[in-house]
Amino acid sequence: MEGKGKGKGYAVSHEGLRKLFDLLSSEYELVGPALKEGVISYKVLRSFEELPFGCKSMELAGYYAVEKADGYFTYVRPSNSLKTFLHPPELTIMRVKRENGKLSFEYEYPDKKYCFFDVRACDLSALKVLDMVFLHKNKNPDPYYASLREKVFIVAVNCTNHTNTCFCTTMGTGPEVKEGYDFLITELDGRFLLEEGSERGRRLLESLENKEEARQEDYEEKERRLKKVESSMKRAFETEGLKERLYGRMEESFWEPVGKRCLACTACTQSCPTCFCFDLLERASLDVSERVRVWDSCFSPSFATLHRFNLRQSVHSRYRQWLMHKFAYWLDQFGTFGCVGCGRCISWCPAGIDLREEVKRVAYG
Amino acid sequence: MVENPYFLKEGRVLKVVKECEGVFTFHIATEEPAEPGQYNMLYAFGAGEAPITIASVGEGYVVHTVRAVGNVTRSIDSLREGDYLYYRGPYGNRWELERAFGKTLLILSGGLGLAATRWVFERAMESPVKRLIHLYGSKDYESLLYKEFYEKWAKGAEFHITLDRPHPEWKGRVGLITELLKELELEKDAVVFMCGPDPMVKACVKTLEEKGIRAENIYASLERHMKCSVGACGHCMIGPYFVCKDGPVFRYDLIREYFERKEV
Amino acid sequence: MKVGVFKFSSCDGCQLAFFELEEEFLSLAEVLSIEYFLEASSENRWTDFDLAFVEGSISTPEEEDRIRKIRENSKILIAIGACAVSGGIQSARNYEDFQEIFTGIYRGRVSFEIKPHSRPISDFVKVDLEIRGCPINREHLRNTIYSLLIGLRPELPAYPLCLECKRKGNACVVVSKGQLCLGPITCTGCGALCPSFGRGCYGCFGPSEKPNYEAFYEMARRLGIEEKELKVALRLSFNGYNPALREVL
Amino acid sequence: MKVKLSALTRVEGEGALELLLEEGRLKALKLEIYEPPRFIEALLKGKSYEYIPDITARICGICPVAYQFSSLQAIERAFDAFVPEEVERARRLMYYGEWIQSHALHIFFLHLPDFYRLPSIVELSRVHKELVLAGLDIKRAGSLILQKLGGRSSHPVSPVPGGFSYLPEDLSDLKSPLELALEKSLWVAEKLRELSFPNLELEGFVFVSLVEEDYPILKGDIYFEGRSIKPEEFKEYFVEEEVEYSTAKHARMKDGRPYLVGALSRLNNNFEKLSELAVKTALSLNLEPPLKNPYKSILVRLVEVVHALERAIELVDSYIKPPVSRVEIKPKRSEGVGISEAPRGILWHRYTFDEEGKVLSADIVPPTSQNQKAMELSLFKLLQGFEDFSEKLLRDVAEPMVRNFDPCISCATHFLRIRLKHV
Ligand SMILES: Cc1cc2nc3c(=O)[nH]c(=O)nc-3n(C[C@H](O)[C@H](O)[C@H](O)COP(=O)(O)OP(=O)(O)OC[C@H]3O[C@@H](n4cnc5c(N)ncnc54)[C@H](O)[C@@H]3O)c2cc1C
Ligand code: SF4
Ligand code: SF4
Ligand code: SF4
Repeated sequence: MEGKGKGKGYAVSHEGLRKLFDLLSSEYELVGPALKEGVISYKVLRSFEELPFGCKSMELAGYYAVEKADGYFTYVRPSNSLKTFLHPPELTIMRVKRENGKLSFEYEYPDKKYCFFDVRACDLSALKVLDMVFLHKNKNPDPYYASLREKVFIVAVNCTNHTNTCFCTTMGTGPEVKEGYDFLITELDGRFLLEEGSERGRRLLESLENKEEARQEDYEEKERRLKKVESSMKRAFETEGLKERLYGRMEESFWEPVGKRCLACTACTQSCPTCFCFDLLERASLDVSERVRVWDSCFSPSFATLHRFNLRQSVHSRYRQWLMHKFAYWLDQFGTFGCVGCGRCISWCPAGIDLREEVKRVAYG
Repeated sequence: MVENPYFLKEGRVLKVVKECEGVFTFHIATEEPAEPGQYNMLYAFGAGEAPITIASVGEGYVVHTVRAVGNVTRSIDSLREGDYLYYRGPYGNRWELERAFGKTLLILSGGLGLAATRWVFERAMESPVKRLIHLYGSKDYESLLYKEFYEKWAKGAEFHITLDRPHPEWKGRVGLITELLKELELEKDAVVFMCGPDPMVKACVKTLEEKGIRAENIYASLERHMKCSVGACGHCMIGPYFVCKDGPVFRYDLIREYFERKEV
Repeated sequence: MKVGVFKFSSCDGCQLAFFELEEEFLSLAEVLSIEYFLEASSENRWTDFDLAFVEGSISTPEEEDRIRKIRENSKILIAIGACAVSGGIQSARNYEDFQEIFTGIYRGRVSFEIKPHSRPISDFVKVDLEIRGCPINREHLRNTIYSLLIGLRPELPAYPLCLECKRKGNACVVVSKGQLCLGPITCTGCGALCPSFGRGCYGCFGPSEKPNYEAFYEMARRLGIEEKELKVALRLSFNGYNPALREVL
Repeated sequence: MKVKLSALTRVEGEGALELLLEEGRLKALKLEIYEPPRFIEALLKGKSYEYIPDITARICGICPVAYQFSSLQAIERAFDAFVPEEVERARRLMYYGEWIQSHALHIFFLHLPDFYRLPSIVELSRVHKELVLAGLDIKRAGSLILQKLGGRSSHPVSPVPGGFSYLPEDLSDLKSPLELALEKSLWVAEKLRELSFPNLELEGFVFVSLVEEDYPILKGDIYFEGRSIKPEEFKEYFVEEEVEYSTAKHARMKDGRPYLVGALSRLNNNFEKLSELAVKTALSLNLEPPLKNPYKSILVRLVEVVHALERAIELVDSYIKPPVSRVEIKPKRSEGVGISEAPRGILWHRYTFDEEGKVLSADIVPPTSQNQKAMELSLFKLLQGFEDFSEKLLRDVAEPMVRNFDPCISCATHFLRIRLKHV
């Protein structure tokens, strides 16, 4: 696992990055952002050229478009999240065979060895949140998640841009990457600052040729760039005491307005890097059945079914469940917010609902 | 590698008792230690799993009572002696019986909820509980569970049954459980355990509070949709709690806010 | 299990899902006894059916009689496909002037009986299960048959397509292309095909469980689509006469 | 006296056969189609052109791509949209997928059991397992093409006016199933040499098909008796007429002669354009133009499968995702005609549009309605000599003849005149 704490720093050129990429892809299945059909998303990358350098997403509530920009890591976190790889949307957790009235079970663990190339601060925090849900704060840690997670190599990148829906500064997760990576890249003017974050990262950077030791100015430039992004981002709402305020706002009338606008389409929960809810399905034929774990959502009309009846009939009650979970329940369950401020649920809401506005309205309105 | 919580264990069906139409009690061979209040996830081929409370235990076996309402429960109810059942567990917390030591313990069971209170009731009979009362409400005569134990229970505790509907065979009480409850003389520091449909739980709490019993002394075992039983699938959430691991038994004052509010 | 496969007004595409099962169709044919399936066999027998799969909508008096007869003779009746479940594309005429539609095709003398409306099976007889889609997804057919063989009640999802769309890893076409997509109000089941192929869902699996139409109209308005156009799209969604959609159209 | 075979089996859609006997001999015969019409053309009226391909696809579950592509051609011609070459190649590939799938379904599920005197593929698979499994491998290859390019094998979703809503990055995973299917279809051809065919020739029919640079499928001019005409001229040469005894319009040449569309006509008119292996296969099966025995159409379909597979493999090999998979469409007031070779023969569409691209009129002529007359004449010829008209005879003798034509009744009925018989 990746460590924390700042290690040695180097500076490399664009070519140096490519070398790093190639080094990593020889050992790992490399997951990184790419521009596909007009959208930047994480996918398994085959070549360095697939990285969407010089692209930037223009995002608003329910709106997304990619435009050109100057530089390399000009874009922000991709449209989809890393949970796709660690908590896959569909995963067969066991195979059941039936023979002479007895069953036998085969359990299979995914054995992919991923390198996440280009993880931003919000998504690093999201990984930490997922780790708590599935591993650290769970009495029964999840072996499927664990088997993937423990092998992951993380290349983090500091954001030098932000989009309209980002609110990491509000949630205290970014834009600066602070921990949880193997090494960290910061784009400087024409060169890249690499900082090691773990023993694995250190070894890898050591083996890289054509690098220079980072100079004081490099670190200063990094600080400057981060400050610039940070200061250009507005604080969306106050998080201090937010939980308590929300617990005081369970009353339906607070939620009905958004219930009218929400499609209950589930897109927010599915795009969210920390939403973990799942369903277990059976795919049976006569004597073999597969148990399949698929992403589920508290917005689904059958999510909380009891006695043939969904406990949360109204859309506003489902919205309340989602938002209360993210900003209140989660703290009681896992000790952190369930939201890292990545803004995906805002950009990708077909109804154009802005979560920040809803938090403000419900908690502080 | 961490242990796989979804791993299913095999248990032989030692005994099957038909309780009433569509409800069967199974004795399943197991060595797993369990506590009253906990439940197992029972698996049925092609259908999936269902949480089923541990109704009791015996030497080397566990007792489950299952009402056939859907695919899993119907498949399980078709099992017969000598068949195999697959399960994982036990899961969940337990009834805090110690809290009733030296005090009055009132148990309220509605319908199949009796399965969830039966074991703790049996335990209570052997515990230093000052007074033990158990009120059991059933919708009709036909649905009464565990008939063979009534005599024994009536000796060890104040055990009363009430039916929602009269029946020619039935000589006992008819009426809602709350009516029975209203008539009951209770110390204010009595401890209450209950399990039944959500509306029954709400109505009983109201009556209890009218009698001066505080919500901190009331415990309810809740039923919610659940898939994983280890606090990861999200289905059973009620407010900040996962019924599967933080419950199914809850001290009422902690969940009241969520339980009594619509659609939480 | 005695099985019958019946066809009413339709394109035959849903029956083909049986053939789409390929080898499994052959092995299932050995387990089930397929008594009546005109498209598959030249030997067909009218009998009591344990399981009747019904494709197509009811659009003539003859069809109405025949579906009642099938119902009487069947333990479990399963409507397969958008025609049987919702009346099919041909039910779009239910919203138009039938005389005009009719004379649009037939100019000369005609001597057949046809009902002005094309209706789903459930408008006439009790339907035990529905397999949705235009055409149905063969996995749903497979799942249904095996569930029944194992002795389970088949369960198919009723949640909106968006959930499946996201599981597929698609970027939403409404957000990224500004295209209308019926996904938020359409029942899942196809594998989110249209968004996976870069276009908005056209609704061929019919309405999802209790969709929020108000919010959906608002979404369409943001895309510049008026309610009138949207209604045309819904009527032409192959499920325009689904009992749930009918109410709002 | 009337004799009736009330439900035709193992055909696509539902129809019946009615014979009129006089003193025990066949006097007249009609193929009755009791599928209710679905008024698809009328429904299109007033709707945007964008709806056409998805809606017309629903005319037929077995050849939806044919409807999509004929209609797209008509739309694109009407609006002067020119689809790039690479996109057209992708369309061709998809169309081959449909041919392979549809032909394989017809050959193995519907037609072949006749030649072994068995009621269905299920029984056939018990005695000739290998043959049936080969058939499934072939069918699967076709289905995979459709799934890969269009999401599903019936009513695929990607064909849209101007091209495709999306085309995959890479098609290489189609290669091995296609090669397997090709191998299997050659093996099946070898196997089918065992079949014996009744001696019956279709005399007096004009063979009508398309012609284009290759063996016709996606587009082209209409060809018959050594001449070709433009798709727009279709209605000048071919007419549909009402026949008193029949519930369906009959198509014929303007000069009154009956004509035939479909596999037999395509082969007779385009033999030399078949792929190399297809020609070889045809020759090994003694199929050479002019081929007039309708029973041999099963072999012709197999030859076409070989052709389609060989071409599909070439297209997969040379595939590069087109830079533009969809050209822009600018509607205007106009008219457009589209025609292509559906698995069962030429499928003609004509639409007129208003300025916004809304449909003013739609006219579709599917292959099955064109072959209706040919079917009846052949049946008449076949049954003429018989005296016993038991149901068994009709099932054993008349139905196989109908299947030779691979009729697609769902296609026919959105259009045919129908008199409903209560069964
Ligand atoms: C902690 C816990 C303990 C439980 N203990 C028991 C027990 O001891 N014995 C027992 O029989 N059940 C018990 N249940 C309820 C049982 O888990 C459900 O009935 C079961 O999950 C239904 O699964 P199924 O697959 O058979 O039905 P499903 O196919 O999942 O459900 C069929 C339909 O029935 C509905 N349904 C689910 N539960 C019920 C119900 N209880 N009554 C009526 N309809 C229902 C579902 O919502 C669904 O619509 C318990 C539940 C919990 C949470
Ligand atoms: S709730 Fe929204 S902003 Fe917060 S982490 Fe999830 S997707 Fe990102
Ligand atoms: S593309 Fe359609 S189905 Fe997918 S998320 Fe968007 S609205 Fe939903
Ligand atoms: S996305 Fe919608 S229209 Fe497209 S195939 Fe699926 S259900 Fe049908």
